[in-house]
Amino acid sequence: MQEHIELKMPSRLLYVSSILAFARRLAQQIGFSQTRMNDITSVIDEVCSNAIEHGSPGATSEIDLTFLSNSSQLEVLVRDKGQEADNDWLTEGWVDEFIQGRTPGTERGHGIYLAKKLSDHMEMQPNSHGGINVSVTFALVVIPESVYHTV
Amino acid sequence: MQEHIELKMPSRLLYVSSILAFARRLAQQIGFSQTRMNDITSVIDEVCSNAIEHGSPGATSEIDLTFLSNSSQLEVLVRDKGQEADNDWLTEGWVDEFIQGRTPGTERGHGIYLAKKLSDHMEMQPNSHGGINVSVTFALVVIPESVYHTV
Amino acid sequence: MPTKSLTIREDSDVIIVDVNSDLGSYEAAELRRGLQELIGQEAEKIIVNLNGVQHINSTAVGALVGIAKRLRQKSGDLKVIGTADHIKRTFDLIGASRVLELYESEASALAGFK
Amino acid sequence: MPTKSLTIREDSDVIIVDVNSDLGSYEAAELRRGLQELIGQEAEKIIVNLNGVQHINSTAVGALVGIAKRLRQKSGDLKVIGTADHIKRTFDLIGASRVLELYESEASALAGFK
Ligand SMILES: Nc1ncnc2c1ncn2[C@@H]1O[C@H](COP(=O)(O)OP(=O)(O)O)[C@@H](O)[C@H]1O
Ligand SMILES: Nc1ncnc2c1ncn2[C@@H]1O[C@H](COP(=O)(O)OP(=O)(O)O)[C@@H](O)[C@H]1O
Repeated sequence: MQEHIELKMPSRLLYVSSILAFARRLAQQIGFSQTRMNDITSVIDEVCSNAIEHGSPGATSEIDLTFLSNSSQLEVLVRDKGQEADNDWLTEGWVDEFIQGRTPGTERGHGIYLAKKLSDHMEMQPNSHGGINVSVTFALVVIPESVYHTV
Repeated sequence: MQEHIELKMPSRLLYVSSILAFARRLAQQIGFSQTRMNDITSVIDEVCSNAIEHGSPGATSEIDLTFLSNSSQLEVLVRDKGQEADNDWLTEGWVDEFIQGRTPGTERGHGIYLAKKLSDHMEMQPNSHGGINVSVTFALVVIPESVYHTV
Repeated sequence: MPTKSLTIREDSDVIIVDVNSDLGSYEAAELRRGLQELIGQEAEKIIVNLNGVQHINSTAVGALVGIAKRLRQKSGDLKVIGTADHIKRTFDLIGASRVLELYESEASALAGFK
Repeated sequence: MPTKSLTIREDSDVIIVDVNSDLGSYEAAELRRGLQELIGQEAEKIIVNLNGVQHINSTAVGALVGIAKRLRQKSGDLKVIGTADHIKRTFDLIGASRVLELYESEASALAGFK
């Protein structure tokens, strides 16, 4: 069974930590490990922060998130409205080139790299609003464990 | 400025704690005190749990939440689809009577009372889906405090 | 509850259950199941420690009241440890405090069984 | 950051900043402002303690790298305490570890200034 959650937020960095609190707890409920919960938090932070900082035309813009989960994975979709008329430059090729051109130890430009590294799959695509759709996927490996933990 | 957040969730108790994690952090970011964050968490729990347990026709139903905030208050709206054809019985009068008929120390029937007590305003109204719209409001009293806290 | 939300210890004939996650209706159902299982295994004196809990809803309080009643019928009891203001406030508003005292410490809850 | 997310202490000529909230871009801006204020008040040796932090994003790591560079230009330095695996992993992946060592304890960070 596919579960579907929708979240529509004002495009403000102030609210990112609320999204992360939600996502972290959701990931835990779905069955992700503590380590993977941390990774999911990092990836969603980078993608949402980008949508707000680079992908929103103004303070009154919105970002949309969708959480899709089933027994084998969690997929998170983040959609923004775009800052400029089009984002055609944002092809897979550009992303790969950008990541290769990254200088470790510099102050910015590590977000997409981190999100790619910490997710199992990441895709970025221009959308019809002139913004970007990002999809990040996390495979679920459930370790069955009993409710009780007796010491 | 009125800020608007929308959340659409599967109608499952499993997810309530994720909603609460979101709401708690949001309340903190908006400026509520620790005590009020706890109250807000309790109220949203009771209202969402009712929407899921009493207001959802089946496992595949949904609940919708809206968070509306401005500099003076946070209003949370919770909408369900309804379990039976109509909820016309759910008038203010019924709610008041139900609350009066409550027996302290019994196992169930304290949720609406708790939500009324811990919010500044609460309203329940039948909606066009055959479900209930609940609105709970929390007044915001911001105590200005500097970012720094030197010991 | 996901994993490790309940920890079970023993102190002579008293079973102590430490709850390490917030208690909504979903978690209340699991707590109730867990406590009923203990009762099925002949436990009569149970302490539930809520000091790892920040939030408890009315259904979870109700579950504890129900378990206490069941244990009292077989001359056992349930004692609850809870020191957080918000937990106390929730018990008070619901009226659960009348049937289920909140203890300040494990020592006082244990002493309650003497 | 809402209230009380940064606590400032002093150990002789070293200023120690304890961070008590997760660090996303919003909080990073506030941390940067706070550290710049300290530098404006002639602070040269600063320790940022991330042991109260569960999550840090790339912008916040970048802010710390930037502050370290600025302090090094005036022959001061920034040392960062971070022991959580996920914090270390984030620093490593970004490559920040090359310019900003993560110290295991306050003692070792302080010793780094000697
Ligand atoms: N949602 C987006 N909309 C438009 N441009 C984006 C978006 N996300 C990333 N980018 C572009 O990709 C670049 C690299 O992003 P990132 O690796 O996260 O580093 P940083 O945000 O620190 O610049 C950004 O500077 C921006 O130009
Ligand atoms: N969203 C809802 N839809 C339909 N009925 C509701 C809803 N919320 C509450 N109710 C009715 O009000 C009663 C009291 O609710 P509450 O005070 O929360 O106690 P409890 O949920 O423990 O029964 C419920 O038993 C139910 O009959």
